[in-house]
Amino acid sequence: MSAESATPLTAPRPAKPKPAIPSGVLGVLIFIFTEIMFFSGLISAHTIVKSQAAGQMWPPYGQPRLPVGETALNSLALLVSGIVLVFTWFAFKRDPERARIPLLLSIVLGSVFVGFQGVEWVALLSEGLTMQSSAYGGFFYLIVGSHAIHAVGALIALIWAYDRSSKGLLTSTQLGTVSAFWYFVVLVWPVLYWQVYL
Amino acid sequence: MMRVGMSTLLAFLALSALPEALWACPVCFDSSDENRQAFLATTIFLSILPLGMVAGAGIYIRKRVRGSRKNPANTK
Amino acid sequence: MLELVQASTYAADIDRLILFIGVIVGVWFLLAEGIFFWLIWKFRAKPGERTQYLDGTEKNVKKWITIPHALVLVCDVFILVGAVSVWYDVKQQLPDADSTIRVIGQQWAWTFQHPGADNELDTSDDIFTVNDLHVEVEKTYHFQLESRDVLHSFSVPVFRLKQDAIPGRSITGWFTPTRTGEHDVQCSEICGIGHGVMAARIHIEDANTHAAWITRSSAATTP
Amino acid sequence: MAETLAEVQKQEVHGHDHDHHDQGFVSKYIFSTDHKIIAMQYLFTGMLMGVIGGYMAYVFRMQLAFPGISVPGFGQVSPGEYNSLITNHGSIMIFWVAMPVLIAAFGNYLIPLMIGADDMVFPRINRLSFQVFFISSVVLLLSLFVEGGGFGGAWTSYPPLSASGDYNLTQLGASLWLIAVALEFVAFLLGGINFITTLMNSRAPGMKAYDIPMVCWMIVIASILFMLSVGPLLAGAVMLLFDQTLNTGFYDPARGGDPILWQHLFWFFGHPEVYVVLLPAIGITVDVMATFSRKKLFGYKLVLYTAVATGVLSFFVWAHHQFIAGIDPRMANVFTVTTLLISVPIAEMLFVMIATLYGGSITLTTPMLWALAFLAEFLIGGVTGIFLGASGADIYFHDTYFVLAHFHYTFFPIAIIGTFCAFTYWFPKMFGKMMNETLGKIHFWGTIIPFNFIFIPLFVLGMGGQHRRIYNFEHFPEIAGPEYFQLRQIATIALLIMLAFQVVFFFNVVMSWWKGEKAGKNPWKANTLEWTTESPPPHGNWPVEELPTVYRGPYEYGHPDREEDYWPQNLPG
Repeated sequence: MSAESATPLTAPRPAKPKPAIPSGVLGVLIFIFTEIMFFSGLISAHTIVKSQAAGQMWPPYGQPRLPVGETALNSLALLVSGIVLVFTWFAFKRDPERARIPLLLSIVLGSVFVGFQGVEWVALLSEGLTMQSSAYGGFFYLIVGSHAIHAVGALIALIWAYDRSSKGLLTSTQLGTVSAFWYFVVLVWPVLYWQVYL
Repeated sequence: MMRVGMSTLLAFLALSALPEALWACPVCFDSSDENRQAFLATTIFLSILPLGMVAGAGIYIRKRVRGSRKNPANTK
Repeated sequence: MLELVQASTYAADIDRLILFIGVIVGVWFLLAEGIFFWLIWKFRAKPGERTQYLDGTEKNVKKWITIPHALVLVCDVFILVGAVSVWYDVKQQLPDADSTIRVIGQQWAWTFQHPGADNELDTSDDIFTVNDLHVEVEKTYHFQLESRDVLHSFSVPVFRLKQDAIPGRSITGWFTPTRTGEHDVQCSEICGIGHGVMAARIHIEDANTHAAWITRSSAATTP
Repeated sequence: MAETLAEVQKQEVHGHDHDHHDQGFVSKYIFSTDHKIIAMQYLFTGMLMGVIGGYMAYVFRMQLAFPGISVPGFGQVSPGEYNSLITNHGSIMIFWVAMPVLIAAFGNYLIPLMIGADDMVFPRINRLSFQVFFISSVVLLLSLFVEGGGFGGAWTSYPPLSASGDYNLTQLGASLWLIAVALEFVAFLLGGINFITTLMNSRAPGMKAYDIPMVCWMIVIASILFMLSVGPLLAGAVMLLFDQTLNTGFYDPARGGDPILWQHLFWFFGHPEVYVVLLPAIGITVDVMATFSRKKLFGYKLVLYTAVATGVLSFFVWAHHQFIAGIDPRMANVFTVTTLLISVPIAEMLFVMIATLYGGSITLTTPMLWALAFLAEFLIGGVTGIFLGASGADIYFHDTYFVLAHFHYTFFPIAIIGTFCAFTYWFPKMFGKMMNETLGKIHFWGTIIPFNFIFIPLFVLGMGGQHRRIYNFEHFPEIAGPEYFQLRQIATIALLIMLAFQVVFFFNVVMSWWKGEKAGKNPWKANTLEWTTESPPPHGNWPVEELPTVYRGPYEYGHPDREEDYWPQNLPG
């Protein structure tokens, strides 16, 4: 061992700073930034294609209208699920045990949203709106489908968190990581709803 | 950082010094106006968004770090 | 150097702009490389000599960065003015046309629709040619650029002109040939396996030859 | 690939690993979560892909200089094969060589070592990143051998050509190519999350923001740029893939789509991507230059801020690739302004590099030669970019060989010179042996001189009006003259010479690895933390009780308060 590489134990050792954001949460945040850009790309594409639709007919002639009202109600379920998750966080801070029920509620509401969206898809498909039928249909399934994949992924993560919490193993970083992603799924939805449905 | 600001300022000055006529577009009659505006809007949107996000995150982290230095108990 | 003739009104402008940029960046380039190699030679390792401890924040040292920095910015502004004025002239304004042609790209050939004797497009006497564009010298042309399948790019190097053709759109541009001759038209946007053979010729003719060509072609295409 | 690497490495690392409990061969080298092993996997996969990309360049350059001949080692080149070769050469060199080597390999290897961490924050995500990358390489190579051949629509893959098998005649190849690129992006997304988080959260105690070595900063800034720019392209890629496979019409104007849309999304990523690979290369050369001129970096904050400014501006310049693509001509004016502006921070970075040499004591070792060559050659790439950023001149230069020569003068210094610079500089750390200097210098000159003879003629050809991606110029009478062919032949022969000299490099690597001189901990007398541990570093990088603490910046060379001309970051006092 050369003298240079060893730090004498007597030297004042600066303290290792505590990270501003825990690594797990930070990683998910960076990932969310990328995801936001992904959805921005989709929305930009949608805006451009919509803008040049023939005669400004959007949706194009002969294509079914989207169920604006029903989906608005359904979106409410998703938003409430997000709000419940906020309460979960504060409950967890006080007592991890108490966080389990709001977490479950949040999962159920999220599942309701995803399930109802699925029902809506089946109905629209039978009405003749498919990815191939027009750019309108293509973008609808692409954007809403991308969101659905993220929602399902986030739900699986939430269920995993619930599983850990029922075993008493859930840490606050884990809950923060998982809920950060669910917040993203919840908060990006109103934007998509505004762009695609309205 | 000041220098970047100066560069931007100079660029804006250079731009505004160019005659207004440069914004005329006699060859633009082939595609619809909405389409051109959509391209412009999404260009601005896509370009600004990442910078806004990073700036926001940067400011937030700075605040957290400052806050934890002042009051280490806070971050626990 | 390979010389390429200037055959349109704006070819000389573009060449002048290129030369102008070339001089500016050339000076910068030679200066930077010169100082760079001089420093390498001047400060080569000599035994026993200590290096200077400069961290570049002192004002009198920092000026070696700040001054060139400002100069680069000034040069940029000059280049910008030159570039934008040429761009405006070529792409953003549209002088009145003596004649309008249509250029249609498809895999892998160019179709040219000439207005024919009545000098109007989309009439019965239009002359369609494949891979041969006939224009008259000193006449201002508008072209409408279209594509039937994929992206193509209409490029006439002697005109210094280039514009992509996009399916579903018609893009308008202009040129005024200034000297007679026969030159290449290239496709400069990859368009499939035949991209390399998508060559056309542009025939720039004087008034008599062009009129004779119109008569000849009209006779040939009249049903 | 991983197996051969692992086999060679086994003898190497094994000696240092006594205290480490014995893992199986597979779990240790193929499914390892150690950042150094993953870095090696990236490095060697990247180099292998580089050899493939070089072979492709050889084949199509032969076809261009001697049209119609049967190329030795390939045979007759058909137009379809030519298109496929140039497309995949471009994709491989950017996505499978520059990115994995500069960012993933050196980022993985250097970031934990240089900031005094024992590993990445998410080692398993790191491993997953390489696995996804490896699959993407396999998919790409597979796409070359499917029915119809590899994709031939250029690396930019503009639809409608890329969107339909009717147009590109390589239905399956196009889809596989796109899937490979998308997977590759996913791999770097995973890697990028790791780099950014690691730099932010696992620095050694005492290491403040301005004590981080420049190469780490640059790789992380590049990762941030990548993460923020790749999303829209992924969205576009999904749409393109649906167009190809599900017969949707996102890019089909006949069905309400828009072909320009792809260019919009592609270049939003495509231009920041240039800076994604440029910044790590600049970081590497800055570090090497400081070490071998024994000088403090001239303006640490200046370099950092200009890098950030470059990153910011890079989001505003991308439409300069589309000047003549049918976008609104007024947009071109705005993008000309921003494009010329971005020359300022880049120029400033180069000025700082030049100023760092001032007052130094320069030793021309092989890594230093590479670093200096980076600067000298990149300057050419930089100044020729001004012609293309100026919209008026771009009307003529767009898609000519001038563009091609320009970006090779940027990408070659970045990807090839930068890689060799980093590789020769950190080779002693990676493998514990010194490289042979004589062979290294022969390789250096044998690469740099032919390189200029390849691309200077191409500048001239571009000015003469020769366009890109044309497999045989004999169809264009004006550019088929003998003086044109002479220039093409000069370029091709120079390429052959350059490729031949790469043999020296591989010979040097093998020989030095096998029986090179032992390197010791700090052969270059450098300051940064990676030189304070064993060469090669053990698992965990430092023994736990010896994890370093940082007391000063990374570039304290020639400090007046110290007798030696260097002052390692971990020394107290």
